[in-house]
Amino acid sequence: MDYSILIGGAAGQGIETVVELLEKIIKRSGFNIFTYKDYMSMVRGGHNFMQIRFSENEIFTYNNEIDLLFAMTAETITIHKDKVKTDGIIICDENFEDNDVIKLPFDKLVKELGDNRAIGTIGVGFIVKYFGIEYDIAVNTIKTVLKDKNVELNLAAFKAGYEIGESKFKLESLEDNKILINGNQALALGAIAAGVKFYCGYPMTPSTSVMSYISKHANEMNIVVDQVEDEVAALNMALGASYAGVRAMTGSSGGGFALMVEALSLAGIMEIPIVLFNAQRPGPATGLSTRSEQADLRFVIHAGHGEFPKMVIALRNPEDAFYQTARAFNLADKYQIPVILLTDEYLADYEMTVKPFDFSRITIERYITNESEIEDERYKRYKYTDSGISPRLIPGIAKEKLVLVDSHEHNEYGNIDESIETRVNMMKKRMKKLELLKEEIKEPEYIGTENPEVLLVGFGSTYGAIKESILRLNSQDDKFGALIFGDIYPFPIEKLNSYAKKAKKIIVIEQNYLSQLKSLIDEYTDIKVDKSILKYDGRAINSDDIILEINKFLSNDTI
Amino acid sequence: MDYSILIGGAAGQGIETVVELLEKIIKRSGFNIFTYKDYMSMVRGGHNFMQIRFSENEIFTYNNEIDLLFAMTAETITIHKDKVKTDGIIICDENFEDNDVIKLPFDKLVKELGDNRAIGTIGVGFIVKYFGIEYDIAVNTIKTVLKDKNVELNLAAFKAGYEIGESKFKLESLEDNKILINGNQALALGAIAAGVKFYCGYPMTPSTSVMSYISKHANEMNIVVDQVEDEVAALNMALGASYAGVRAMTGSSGGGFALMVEALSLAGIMEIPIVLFNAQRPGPATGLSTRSEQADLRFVIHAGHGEFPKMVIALRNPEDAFYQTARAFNLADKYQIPVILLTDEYLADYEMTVKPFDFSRITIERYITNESEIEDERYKRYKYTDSGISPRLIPGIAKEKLVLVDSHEHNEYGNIDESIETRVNMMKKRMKKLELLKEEIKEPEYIGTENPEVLLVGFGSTYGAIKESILRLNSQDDKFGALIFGDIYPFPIEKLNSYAKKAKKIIVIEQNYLSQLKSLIDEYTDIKVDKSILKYDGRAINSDDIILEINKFLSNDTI
Amino acid sequence: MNCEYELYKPSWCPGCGNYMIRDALKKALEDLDIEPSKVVLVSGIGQAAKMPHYIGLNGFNGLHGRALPPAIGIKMSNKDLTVIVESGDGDTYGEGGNHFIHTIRRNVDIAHFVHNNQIYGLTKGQASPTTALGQKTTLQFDGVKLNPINPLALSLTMGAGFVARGFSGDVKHLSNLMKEAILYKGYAHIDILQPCVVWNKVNTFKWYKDRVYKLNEDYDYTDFEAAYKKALEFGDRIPIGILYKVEKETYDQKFSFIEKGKPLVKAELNPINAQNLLEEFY
Amino acid sequence: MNCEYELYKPSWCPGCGNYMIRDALKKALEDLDIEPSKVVLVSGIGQAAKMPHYIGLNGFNGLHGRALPPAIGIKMSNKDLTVIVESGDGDTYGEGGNHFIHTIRRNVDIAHFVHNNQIYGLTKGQASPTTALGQKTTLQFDGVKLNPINPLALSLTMGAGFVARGFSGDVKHLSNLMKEAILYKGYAHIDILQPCVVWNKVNTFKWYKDRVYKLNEDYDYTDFEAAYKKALEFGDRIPIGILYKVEKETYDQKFSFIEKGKPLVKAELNPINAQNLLEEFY
Ligand SMILES: Cc1ncc(C[n+]2csc(CCOP(=O)(O)OP(=O)(O)O)c2C)c(N)n1
Ligand SMILES: Cc1ncc(C[n+]2csc(CCOP(=O)(O)OP(=O)(O)O)c2C)c(N)n1
Ligand code: SF4
Ligand code: SF4
Ligand SMILES: [Mg+2]
Ligand SMILES: [Mg+2]
Repeated sequence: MDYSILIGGAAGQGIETVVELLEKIIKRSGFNIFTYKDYMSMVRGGHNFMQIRFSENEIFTYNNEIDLLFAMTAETITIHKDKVKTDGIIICDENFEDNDVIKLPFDKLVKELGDNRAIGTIGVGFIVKYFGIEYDIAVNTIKTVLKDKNVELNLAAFKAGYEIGESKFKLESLEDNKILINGNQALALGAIAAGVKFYCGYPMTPSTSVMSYISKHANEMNIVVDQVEDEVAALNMALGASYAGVRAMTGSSGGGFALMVEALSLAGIMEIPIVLFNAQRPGPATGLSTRSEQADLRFVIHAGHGEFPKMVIALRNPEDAFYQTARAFNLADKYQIPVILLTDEYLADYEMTVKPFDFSRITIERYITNESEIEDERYKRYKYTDSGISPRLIPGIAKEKLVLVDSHEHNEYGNIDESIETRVNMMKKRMKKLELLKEEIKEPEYIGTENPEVLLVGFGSTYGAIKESILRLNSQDDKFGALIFGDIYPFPIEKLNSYAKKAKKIIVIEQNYLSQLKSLIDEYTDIKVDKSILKYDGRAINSDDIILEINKFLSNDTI
Repeated sequence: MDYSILIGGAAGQGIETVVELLEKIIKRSGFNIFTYKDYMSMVRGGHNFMQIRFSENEIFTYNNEIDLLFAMTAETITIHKDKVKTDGIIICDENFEDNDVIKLPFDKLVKELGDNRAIGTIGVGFIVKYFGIEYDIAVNTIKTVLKDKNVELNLAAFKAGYEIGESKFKLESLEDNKILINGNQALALGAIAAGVKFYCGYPMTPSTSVMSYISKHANEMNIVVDQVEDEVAALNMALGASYAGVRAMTGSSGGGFALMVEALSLAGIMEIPIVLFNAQRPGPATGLSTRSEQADLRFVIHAGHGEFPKMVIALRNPEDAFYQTARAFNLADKYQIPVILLTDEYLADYEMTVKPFDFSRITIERYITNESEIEDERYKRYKYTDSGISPRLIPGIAKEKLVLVDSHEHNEYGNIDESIETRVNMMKKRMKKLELLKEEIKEPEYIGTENPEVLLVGFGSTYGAIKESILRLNSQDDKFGALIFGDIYPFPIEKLNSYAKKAKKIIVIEQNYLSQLKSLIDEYTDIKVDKSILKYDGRAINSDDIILEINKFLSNDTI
Repeated sequence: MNCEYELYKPSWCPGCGNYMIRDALKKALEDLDIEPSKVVLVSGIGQAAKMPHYIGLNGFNGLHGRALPPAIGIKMSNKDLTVIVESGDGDTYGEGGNHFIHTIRRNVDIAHFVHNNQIYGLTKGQASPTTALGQKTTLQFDGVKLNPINPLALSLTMGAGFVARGFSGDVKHLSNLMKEAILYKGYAHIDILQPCVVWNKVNTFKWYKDRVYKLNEDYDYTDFEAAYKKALEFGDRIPIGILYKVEKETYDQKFSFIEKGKPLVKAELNPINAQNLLEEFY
Repeated sequence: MNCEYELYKPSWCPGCGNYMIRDALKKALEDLDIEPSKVVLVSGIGQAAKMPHYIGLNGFNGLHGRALPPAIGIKMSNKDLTVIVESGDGDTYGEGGNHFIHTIRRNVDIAHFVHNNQIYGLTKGQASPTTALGQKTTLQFDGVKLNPINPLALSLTMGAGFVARGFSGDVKHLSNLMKEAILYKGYAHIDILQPCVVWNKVNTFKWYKDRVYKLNEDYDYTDFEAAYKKALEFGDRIPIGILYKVEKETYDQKFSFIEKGKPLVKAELNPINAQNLLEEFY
């Protein structure tokens, strides 16, 4: 089984609540869920939709075929009806002037219930009945999800919808042992688990929900959340906090990240650990503010004037977001560098069921030196060492030693020094850490047959779509494999080189125009990429899209 | 003949005046000049020096051997005496405790003259005599350069110095038909020639002198020069001016450029022509503020979130700075894109004699459409065309039509449009211009023997040092060639591929740590670079350095 | 003058104060009879900042926080244009705070209309610099901890020569203010109280309506001290109208070639004109 | 307390006012007997901003214009630290203007000493936001065209609870001001008149000396209106001393876990503590 429900309507009509209820009901019935979200940049009106896909099997992305379309506006039908399967249905208000749809007497029911906010929940009732989902689970879920908020009204609405519906399917409940979470929540949780104590940022879609999630738990977790005046302040402020010894974080989308570029370079020369993220949306400039793209890869890798070691990690899915974010803090602390998490609107917002995160797997490694271990009479914040990493003290925690960090080229003490000798040594010291990072980075995840004829290569949030593509393609013809990069700078090349040697065709898949991942492959390897599947319309690519493109390419170009 | 004079002392001691006088005297005696400048980031004190090299032949960089060292502080002798040729001399105040130097009775002379600001000019007199430069030229030059400023005093000082000196050489004057200029002045002149009407910027070494040069001539040339509150304002303001129809410009060094990155992306989506420059200094962050590096190459190429066409031109020498800057305005106007000029402290500040710029070679091509040619009733600022370039109207100049520019993804009118169709079409429209740019770019300049065994590759300000290296190397063994990139993004690969094919060894020369030019070669070609000669100590590489490194490499690695 | 209006359907929420601000702007421009092609409307990013899409004028819809710098560039390049800036409170006083204070120092001849809904509308309800202390928002769950900015006291302190407050709920009054601001030679600041019906449940239409009052006829708007006091009045009673208006030399008047010459954009460009500059390099 | 002093030879020009500001700072800290290891000196970039290199304290010498944001991050992370910010007028009121106004809104407990030489010193003499109108500089050849900022009127308007002016020429008076500012709970602003002997030939030591006068003993520094008037006094006579001082709730007091708990930097970190947060996702 593998079903998709699409709920569409205008901003402000409450499709979020419908989706939340349906998701939780289906999840608690034991199914895997993947919910894709498509918003316009409006607070009221326009057209938004969400697509809940669910299955007893693991699913990794949304798909293009809909079993049930719940249209809260007439426009929704026009836009989406082509996606409805031949045996699928469309439900909507009886006033809409469409044929081939099931019209529900929302008006009448709402009048009976006495509150027009209940339309959505009537639909939920209908849908639960249609799929033959367990009634009790649904009722209990509504009670717990809505808490006091109009439970009575919504239960009545649910029942009304349930009663007018008819069951086409009968879904046996399974054990529910997963969580349903999106990428931004997972990222935020990873940061909290890693002990972040200072988060500052400026609202910017699609990054904002990380800040609001942390803010919601700020008091309970003792975290300072500061909404700054601008993104320039954000990274500078976070660097102050990190210098003072707490784990600090900031994040934004491309435009806000652009304003942090100068301070990123500051983190580089000051050797202050910092974790920040760029939740990409399509640019340039304001671009499509509520949509998705992977076009900031090169921008982020090369961000900052001058040369300094940094690490860039592309997050692949909510689970990855959680564990990689926590790991990023350890890496930042270990190497005293900025670590940039690259995510995007798609991953930020889609929700999926995953195994509950294992907090016992998270370790916190601060690499902070005890004052008593410092032998130099005057503390050398930038002491030359074999690794390039200098022992780190925290100001004020160290009782005798003083900690001076500086944005100029400086000597070991942190004092301004323009000499050739110091410059060369300090550059070498800092860049040595980049060499160490090359040993630290994780190779991309490989999925597929061990000796692939066709190798797909992607990074970050396309993970799910590529994984599902591989599973589907290999079930037909077991000749596909895929490498999906998480750690992406420094660029890991071992697995890539070894699988590329085996493959006859190499196809890069990414959500941008210039095929930036390919440009990294061109720069760092001798591999010839045969084809780039690119999507830059602001909508996430899924496995339907990928398989279509691959088949087109392979049929033109026989292996 | 090929002589070098080094004048060193503390900031505030007036070595600038000594150098200015000597340069003009030597230039007006008909010689070619190259003056290298080495400053610390201090207003008073520290150690600065300048090196005037002059010759009857063309010279392109400074060198490491000094014929005369004029030390205004004792420290100057300690630092530089090793560079003095065995038959060279050191002159200094009689109070300095050094042997092997010529002590001049500055104190006594100054007392006679009654003003201690005259020390430098005494030295000038001594030096003119030493090299046997024509006395009258010197006296006339002092009169014209100093104008009313203490001409009497300085002439007396000059004469006193001249009298105590002795002539070692006798230089016959030649015809003087050149100008003596530095890179920033040339860049500013190029912009003025191209008709810049709006310059805004925030002071930042080594970019500031462009702004102050333009400011000095602002009233006479009718240019608005605005010192903005920060660099974020700078590019946004310049974009406003360009939208309004004037040629506008801004510039900074890496840190200030970093703050412009968001607005660069704005220029991209708004399709507003703009010329800006990054005068590089060593980073990260504040780094070495008065020194030089070429480490922002990748940063600049990838600056800005999202994808949009831009062009990056590395300036190679003052002449190039003049003509390329003027050309940049035409390119920006033609393609409605940002054009970034990449320069650095070395090129900004060194002075050299060049053929007077030919203003009649500068053309001004605005590519602005006449309202009457617009057929659409409502003007489409972003009209789809074959080239991707839409006819441009100027608001207010167009009497009937309205001009709307926008930072979101937009339709042809400039109105917000989130649809897939518009997004894809607009991305294609904009990126088409990048394809056209690939035809527009100029291949790197080739210097050397037609079938080189060893090919040197560089970009920007290392031009002079590489050129001189080739001339010197080939005079021994005519097997060297060099390609020096001016236009560097989009990256031109034709000449590179064809010369690389001929060469047995390919050596990249650049002033950064990561060998960023090599990374472009890796990305865009299949050429294997054999060696990178890198310098990142903040001091400019010269041909002595290059030849040393090349010989080392070639002797280890037989061709 | 007739600035076409129905080009594009605003994506603002029904009931949003922005609609009335648009009405006021349209009326002001029509009353003043300025050709739309002679007006440039500049904005940043936010709900307010979408204005250039919803009215028939030249438009520059730039970056969040960066409406003022391009406006300066535009006005200095073509003094014949009427340059109007509209943007939100977050845009102007938050992200754009530095441009706000330094633009006032220049006294460029532009009219600046700030849609102050005391909230971040477009990004869904976070605190803006004018949100009240303690107010709960979609980000500040336990209330805002920063003291709010007083925009008018700030522009007065920075030396603005025209400082006013308007209310979107009184279109006629507002459009009169706008006319005065547009006619004023120099930087003119109107902070406009604008209900956001979705995210700000404190400063509602009623909340404003109950508090605003028009300044007396005999109020002396040339008196700086009085103006500063009126600016601080933001509680049970909120004055609307022109708080301060005096003549000041404008930025362009300080450039003699602009003051006396034609707009820069009309300058004839000829490289040869610059050739003389080479002299000093010989 | 004894903040080592001769670690590094300042690269300031002989006669520069910065030397005396350093003397005043050293004296203030010694008088207050604060351990150097408990003090962090934060600065941006400029001549003034080199201070952390010339005095024995913890130091954060960051980016031009960006001294205040890290200072906030530091103080919020370790409330036990005494956080002092020193930077130039360009750094603070120019590039850093937005941070200046919004930091005041927070009322973080930091002391902010602005070396106001009314010029950009390090970059060789361009106008700063406090350079007088019409003054000729190395960039403004025909005089400054922007009206100068009044830093104290600005911090007062933004709601600062401690606003003072000092003069580098009176070290004792200045160091007393600094002590008060450091002891004050909340954001304390001292604008310090500092001659730049090289680039500012107008506002010389003598110019300041001839104008400054100390506020009377009976001056009431809790009176906002009086303070605002004194702030505007910047001409033939320039008052120095504390213009305004009142108690205000500080930023950290608004975070109960900071107010009541230990400094954040001392928190024990344990991932398991966050495990409960998973509940809502089931
Ligand atoms: C650099 C940058 N940071 C953040 C954003 C996201 N953003 C868009 S609008 C907005 C705030 C809008 O608030 P306001 O200016 O008050 O306008 P309103 O929507 O309330 O009219 C923000 C934070 C952005 N577009 N760019
Ligand atoms: C982003 C950025 N812009 C510009 C500069 C160059 N810069 C360094 S110090 C300075 C001005 C210094 O003036 P001020 O802050 O008044 O300090 P002062 O030197 O007068 O003490 C400038 C513009 C920089 N370092 N970074
Ligand atoms: S969210 Fe608020 S400001 Fe934005 S359109 Fe809706 S009501 Fe207006
Ligand atoms: S330039 Fe001015 S501010 Fe800088 S050290 Fe010299 S006197 Fe002081
Ligand atoms: Mg708002
Ligand atoms: Mg200063």
